[in-house]
Amino acid sequence: MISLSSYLILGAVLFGLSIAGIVLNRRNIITLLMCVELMLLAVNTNFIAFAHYLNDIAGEVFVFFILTVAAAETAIGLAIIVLVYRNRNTIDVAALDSLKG
Amino acid sequence: MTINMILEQIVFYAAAVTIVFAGIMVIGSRNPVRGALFLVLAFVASAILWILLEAEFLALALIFVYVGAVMTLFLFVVMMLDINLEPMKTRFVRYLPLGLLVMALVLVLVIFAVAPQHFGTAKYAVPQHASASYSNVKELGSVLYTTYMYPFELASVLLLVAIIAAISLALPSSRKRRLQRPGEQVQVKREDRLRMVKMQAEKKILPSRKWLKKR
Amino acid sequence: MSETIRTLSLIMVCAPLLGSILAGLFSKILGRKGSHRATIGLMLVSLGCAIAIWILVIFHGGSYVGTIYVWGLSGRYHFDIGFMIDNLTAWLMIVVTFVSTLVHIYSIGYMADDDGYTRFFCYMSLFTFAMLMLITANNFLQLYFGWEGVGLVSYLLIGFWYQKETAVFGSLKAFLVNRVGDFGFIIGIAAVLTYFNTIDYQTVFANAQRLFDANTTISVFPGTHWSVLTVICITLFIGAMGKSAQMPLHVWLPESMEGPTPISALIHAATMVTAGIFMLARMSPLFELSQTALTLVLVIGATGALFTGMVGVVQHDIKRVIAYSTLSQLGYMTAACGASAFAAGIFHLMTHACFKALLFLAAGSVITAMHHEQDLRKMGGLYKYMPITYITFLVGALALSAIPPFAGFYSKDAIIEAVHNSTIPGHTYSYYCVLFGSFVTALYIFRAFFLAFHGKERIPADTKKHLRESPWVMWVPLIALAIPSTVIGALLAYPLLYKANSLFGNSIFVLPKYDVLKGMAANYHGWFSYALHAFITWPFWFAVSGIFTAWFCCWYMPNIREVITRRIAWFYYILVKKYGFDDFNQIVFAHGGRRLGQFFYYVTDAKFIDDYLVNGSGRAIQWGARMVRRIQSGYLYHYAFAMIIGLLVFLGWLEITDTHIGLFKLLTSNYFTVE
Amino acid sequence: MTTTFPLLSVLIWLPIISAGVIMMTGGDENANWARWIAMVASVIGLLLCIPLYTHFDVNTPKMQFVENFVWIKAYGVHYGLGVDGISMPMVILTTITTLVVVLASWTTIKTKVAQYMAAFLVMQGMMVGVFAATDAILFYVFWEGMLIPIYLSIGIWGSANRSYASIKFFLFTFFGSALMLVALLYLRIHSGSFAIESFYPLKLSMIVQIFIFIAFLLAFAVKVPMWPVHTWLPDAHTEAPAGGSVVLAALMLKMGVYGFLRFSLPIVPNACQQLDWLMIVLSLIAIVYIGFVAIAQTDTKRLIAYSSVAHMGFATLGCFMIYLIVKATGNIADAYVSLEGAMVQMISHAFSTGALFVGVGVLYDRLHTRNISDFGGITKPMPIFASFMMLFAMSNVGLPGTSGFVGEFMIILSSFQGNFWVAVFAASTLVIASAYTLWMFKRVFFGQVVRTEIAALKDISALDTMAFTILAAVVLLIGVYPQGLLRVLHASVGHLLQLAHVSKL
Repeated sequence: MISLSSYLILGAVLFGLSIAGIVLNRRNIITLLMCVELMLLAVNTNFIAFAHYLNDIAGEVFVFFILTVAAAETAIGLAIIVLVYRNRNTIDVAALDSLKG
Repeated sequence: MTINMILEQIVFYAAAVTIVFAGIMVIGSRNPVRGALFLVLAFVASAILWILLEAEFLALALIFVYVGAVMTLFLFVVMMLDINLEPMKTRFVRYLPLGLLVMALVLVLVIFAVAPQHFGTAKYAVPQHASASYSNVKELGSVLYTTYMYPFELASVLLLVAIIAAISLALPSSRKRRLQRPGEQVQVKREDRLRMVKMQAEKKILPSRKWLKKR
Repeated sequence: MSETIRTLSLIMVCAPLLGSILAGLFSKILGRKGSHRATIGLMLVSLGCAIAIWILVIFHGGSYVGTIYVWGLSGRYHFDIGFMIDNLTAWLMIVVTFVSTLVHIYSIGYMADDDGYTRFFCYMSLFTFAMLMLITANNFLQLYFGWEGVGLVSYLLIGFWYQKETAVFGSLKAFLVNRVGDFGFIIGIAAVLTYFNTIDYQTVFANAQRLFDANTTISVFPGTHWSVLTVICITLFIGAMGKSAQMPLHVWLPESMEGPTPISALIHAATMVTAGIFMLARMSPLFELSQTALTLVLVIGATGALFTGMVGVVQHDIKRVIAYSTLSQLGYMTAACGASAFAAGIFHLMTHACFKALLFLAAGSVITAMHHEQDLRKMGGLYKYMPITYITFLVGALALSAIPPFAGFYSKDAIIEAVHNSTIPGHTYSYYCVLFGSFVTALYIFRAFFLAFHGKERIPADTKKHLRESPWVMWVPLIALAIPSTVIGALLAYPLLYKANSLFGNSIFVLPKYDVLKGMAANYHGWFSYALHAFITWPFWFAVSGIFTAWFCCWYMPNIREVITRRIAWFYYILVKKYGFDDFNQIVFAHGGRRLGQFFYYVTDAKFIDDYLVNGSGRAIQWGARMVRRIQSGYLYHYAFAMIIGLLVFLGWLEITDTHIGLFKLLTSNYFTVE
Repeated sequence: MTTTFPLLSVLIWLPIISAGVIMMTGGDENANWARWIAMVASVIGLLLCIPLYTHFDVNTPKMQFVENFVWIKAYGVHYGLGVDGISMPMVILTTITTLVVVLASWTTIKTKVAQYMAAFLVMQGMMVGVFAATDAILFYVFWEGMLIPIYLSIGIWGSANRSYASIKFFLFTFFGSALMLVALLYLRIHSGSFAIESFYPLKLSMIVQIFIFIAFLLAFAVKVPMWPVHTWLPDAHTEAPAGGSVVLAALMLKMGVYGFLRFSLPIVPNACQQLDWLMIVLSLIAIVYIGFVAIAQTDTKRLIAYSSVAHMGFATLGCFMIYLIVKATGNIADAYVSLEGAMVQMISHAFSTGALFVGVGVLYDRLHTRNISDFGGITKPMPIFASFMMLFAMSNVGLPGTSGFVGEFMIILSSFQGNFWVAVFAASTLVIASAYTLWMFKRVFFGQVVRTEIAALKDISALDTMAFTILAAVVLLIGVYPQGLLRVLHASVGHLLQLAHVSKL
C-alpha cells in the first residue's frame, strides 16, 4: 500500500535536493541546468501521482506539456551556454553580471 | 496484503532510494559528465515509479526524450566546451550550510504540507488497478486531441520555435568573432572615442622673422 | 434743486480728478505753469461748486441722496457710487476745497525748484478728489474708496522725495499703519452688510434702532454674546484710529512729516486725518446706540489728546511739534465724538483745519526761508526777517492754544465742557486728560513759537544771508487762513453748536440722554460774553500758564530747560522715546513679521515642504531605485536564490493559512479546456 | 444662442495655425516676421472677442456659441465647445494676455523668436480650449496639452535653474491631472457620456463623491496652487521668461479655480459641503502664511509668485465659502457675492500680477538680476515705468479703484456672513499684502540710485508702454466699473450655486 503521501514526500525530497543543488553549484551553469531538470522531475512525479490517485488524466496532460517545455528550455539553454562560451570564453556564472543595475 | 503489494512496495522504495541517491550525486559530483550520468539514473528510476503509477506513456516518453535526447545534448555540450572546472568548486563547501538550510526548510515545509494525515491512504484511497484493456496512451491521446487541442498545438509551435532558436543561436556566424564587453561598452565616454589634439595652427608653419634672418 | 446739487457735486468731485489727470499724464505738453494753472483752475471750479452747494444746502434746505452709477450688482446686494449731500457734507466740502485750493496756490512757491513739480500738483488734486469722494459718499463702499484713496495719495506724498530714505520709510509706515486701521474698517463694513443687508447709509441708519431693539448679538469668541452694533462701531472706529491717528495707531503721523510741508498742511493736518472724525460723526446714528463704543472712543481720544501732546514738548523739528499737536487735537475731536458732542468735534475739525494748515504753511514758510532746515535749535529771532509769517504763526498758535476770541477757543472749550458734562463711563478720566491737555498744547506750540521767532539767533551764517520773507504766493494763503482762524469760532460757534436747529441739521444724530451740547447751550449768551466767561474757567488758565511756561523756559531763561530736563531725566527719556511705541512696533511688528516670514519661508516652506516633502519624495524614489538596483546584481544565482526565497514564503503562507486544499484545487481545475 | 460662425473654434485654432505659420519663418534671421505674425494673430484673436462679448446673452446660464461634433464615436467623445458666463471672461482674458505677452517679449526675447511666439500662440489656443470645452475628454486634452508649450518655454527660455523648475512644474501638475482623468472616466462610466453637463445630474454616494472630490482637488489644487502643493510655482515663475510668468500667473492658475467651479462644485456638491472647512482652512493658510512667506523673499519674481498664491487663496476661499454663507443666512442669493468675488479676483489677479511680472521682466532684461537688493532708486531713471508699476502694485495691494480691490472686497464682505474669523483672517491680507508689496516696491523703486547701471537706464519703450497701457486700462476699468464683468457672471453663477446646493446622494 503505497500512499499518495509517499510519492509527494519523495517529490519534496527531490525538490529540496535540487534547490540545495542550485545553491551549492551556483558557479556551474551546466549543473544548474541539471538541477532544474531534477526539479521538474520532482514536480512531474507529483503530477502523475495526483493524476493516479484522483483518477484525473489532466495531471498527465500537464506532465506532457511540462516535458515539452522542459525539452525546449534545455535546448535553448544549452544553445545559450554555447553562445556565451563562444563570446566570452567562459561559462562562469560569476563573470556573467552585465545585466546588473 | 497480497504479494503484489509487497512487490510494489519493494519496487517503490528501491526506486525512491535510487532517485534520492542519484539526486545527491547530481548536485555533489564535481564532474558535470558524471552528474549528467547520475541524472540519467534518476530519470530511469523515476520512469519506473511512473509505470507504477500507470502512466506508461509518460514514463516511456521520459526515457526517450530525456535520456535519449536531452541528456545526450547535455553530454555533448559538456564535452564540447572545454571548461576549467576547478575554480567553480572552490565555493562548494562554503555554501554547504546555506544549501542544507534551504533544503531543510523546503523539506520541512513541504513534508508538513503533504504529510500522511493530509494525503495518506485514509484520505486518498489507493485506486484499483486498471483493467488489462486499459490503454494509457489511448486515454491521454483522447484528451490531448480534444480538450487540450489548443495547448497541444501551442506546445508544438513552442517546440518548433525552440528548435529554430537553438539552431540559430548556436549556428557559428560567418563574421569574424568579436568579444563583447557590454559593461565597458556602456561606460564609454566621449574622450575614449575622440581625442582632441591641440595644434598650433600657424606659428610653426609660417617662417618667423628670426628664422628668415638666419637664412 | 436736488438735481442741481447732484450736477454741482459731480463737477465738484470730478474737477480735481480732471486736474490730476491733466497734470499727471499731460505734464509734458502743459509744462510746469500749465500744470499748476490747470489744477488750480479746476480747484477753483471745485471750490465754487462747493460754495454753491453749501449755500443751497445751508440756506435753502436742499439735499441730495442718490446713486450716480451702479458699481456692482451681486445676488441681492447692490454696491453703488452715489452722493449724499447734506449739511455735514456741505461744511466739510467747504473746508476741503478751501484748504486744498490755498495749499495748491502755496505750493507754487514752496515747490518752485523741485523736479517733481507737476507730479506734486497731480497728487494734490488726486487727493482732493479722493477726499471729496469720501465725504460725499452715500454708502460704505464709496466711503472706503475715498478712505483708501486718500491713504494712497498720502503714501505717495509722504514718499514724494523718494530718494530720501526717511521719507520712503515714513510713507511705508504710514500706509501700513493705515492698513491696520482699514483692516478693522472693512470688517466693520462686512458686519454692516451682514446685519443690515445693505451698505447704503440711509437704510443702515434707519434700521439701526431696530437692530438695537432686537438686541442682536454676535458670538465673536465662543461663549461671548456681544451686541452687533458695538462690534460694528468698534471695528469702524479701528479704521478711524488708523486714519485719524489715534493711539496706538498714531505712530505714522510724525513720520509723515517727511513729506513736503504743503502736504503736511493739507493732508496731515486739515483734511485726511480728520476723515476718521468725519466718519464718527457720519456714523453717529450707530455710535449713539452703543455705549461701549462711545466709551472706547472717548477714552482713546482723551488719552491721545494729552499724551501725544506731551511728546510734542520735547521735539526739536518744527514740523514734528506741529505733527504731535495734530495728534493731540485729533484726540480732542475724537473725545468730543465719544462724548456725543459730534458737532463740537466737527466744529473743532473745521477750526483746526484753518489754524493747523496755517501753522504748517507758516512753518513751511520758515523752512523754505531757512533752506529746508527744520531744526528749532538752529532758528531763533526770525520775527525780524519774516514779519508776515511771524504774525500768522502767532495767530495760529493762539488759536491752537484756545485763547479767546480765536477760533480754536470756541471749539476746544466746547469739547472740554462737553467731556466734562458727559455721562458716558470714563468721562472723569477723559475730562482731566483734555483739561491738562490744554496746558500742554499751549506749552509746546509756544515753545516752538519762541524758539523759532524769538530769543537768540542761532541761525548758520550762510543761511542768514538769504533769509527773507517768502514770496506772495506763499504768504497770501497764510493770510487767507489767518482770517478764518481768528473769526470763524466766534461766527460759527452758536449756529453750529448751540442753536436749537443747528446748521448741521439732522445730519448728526444724538440720543437725548447723551446730548451734552444741549445742556451747554443754556450757558451760551453770544460769542463775546462766552469769551469773557473764559477768564473764570480752568482751561483758559491752563492755557495761559502753558504760554507763560513756554515764555519763561524758552525766551526769558533758556538755560532752565537744561536743568529741568536733567531733573526729570527719566520722564524726559520716556517722552523722547515717545512712550516706546515706535521701538515696540519696530521690534514686534516690523522685525517680528519679517522674522516670522523668514521662518515660514526658510524653515516651513523651503525646508519642510520643498526639501523634505517635495524633493524628499523624489529622493525617496531615487533611494528606493538604488536599493532595488542593488538587488539586480546580474548574478544568476542571486535571482535563483530570490526565487527560492519567494517559494519558501509562498509555501509558508500556504501552511499558515492552511490552504493546501486550495492549492490542490488550483492544480486540478481545468484552465485550458476548450469549450 | 447658437451662431453659424464657429467663433470658439476659430479662437482655438487660429492661434495654433498661426503658430505653425510662424514656425515656417525659420531661424532668427526672420525674427521680425515671427513677431509681426504673432502680433497680428493675437490682435485678430482679441478682435474676435468683441462679438463674443457683445453677442453674449447675459440672461441665461446656458452654454452659448455651442459647437458639437462627434469626435471619437466608439467612446462617445465629442468635440464640444461652448461658453457660459464663467468661461466667457476667461476666454477674453486669455486673448488679452497673449497680446500682452507678444508685446512684452517683442524685444526681450532674442533667440528662437519664432519658436517662442509659436509656443505662446499654441498656449493661447489650448487655454481657450480648456475654458470652452464642454466635453470632458476634450477638456482633458487641452488641459494637458497646454502643459507642453509652457514646459518648453520655461525649459528653453528660462534662466539659470530652468531645468529643475520645469521638471518640477511638470511633475506637480501632471501628478494631479492623472487622478482627474480617473475621476472623469469613472463619471463617464456612470453617465454614459463625456459631456460635462451629463455629469451634473448624476447621483453619487457620499464616499464616491469624496473620492472624486479628492481626485479633482489634487488636480486643481496643484494648478491654483493651494498650500501645501504650491512650491512649484515660485520656482517656475522665477525661472520662466517674462511671458511664461505672465501666462502662468494670468491663465494657468485660473484653470485650477475654473476646474473647481466647473467640476467640483456642480458634480460633487455634497462632498464639497462636507469638506468645505478643509478648503477654507487651506485658503486662509494661503492668504496669511504665504503672505508672511512673501515678506521674507529676496527675489522680486519669487515675491510676486508668492503673492499670486496668496491672491489665489482668495479665489478658492470665495468658491468654498458659499456653504457657510448659505448655512448662516439661509439664502442662496447671499452666496452670489462670494462666488462672483472669486471670479473677479481671478480675472483681476491675472492683470495686476501679470503686469508685475512683465515689469520684473523689463528690469531683468536691462539689469540681468532679480534680486531686490540689487535694485534701488529705479524711479529716477524710469518714471513712467515706475508709475505703471505703482498702479499694479496698488492693485496687488487691493486698493479701491483698481481691480484688485473688487474681488477682495466682495469676498471679505461675504465671508463675514459665513464666519467672523474667516473674514478676519482674510482681511489680514490688507496689512500683509501691502507689507510685502510696498516693501518690495520701496526697495526696488525708491531710495538712492545705488548702481551706475541703474542711473544709465532708459525708460520703457513705446511697445512696453502699449502693453502696460492695455493692462492698466483693464485694471482701472474693472476697479471703477466691475458691473461690466459682474453682469456677465450673474446668470451662470446663479445656475452654479443651484447645482452646488442640490444634494446628489
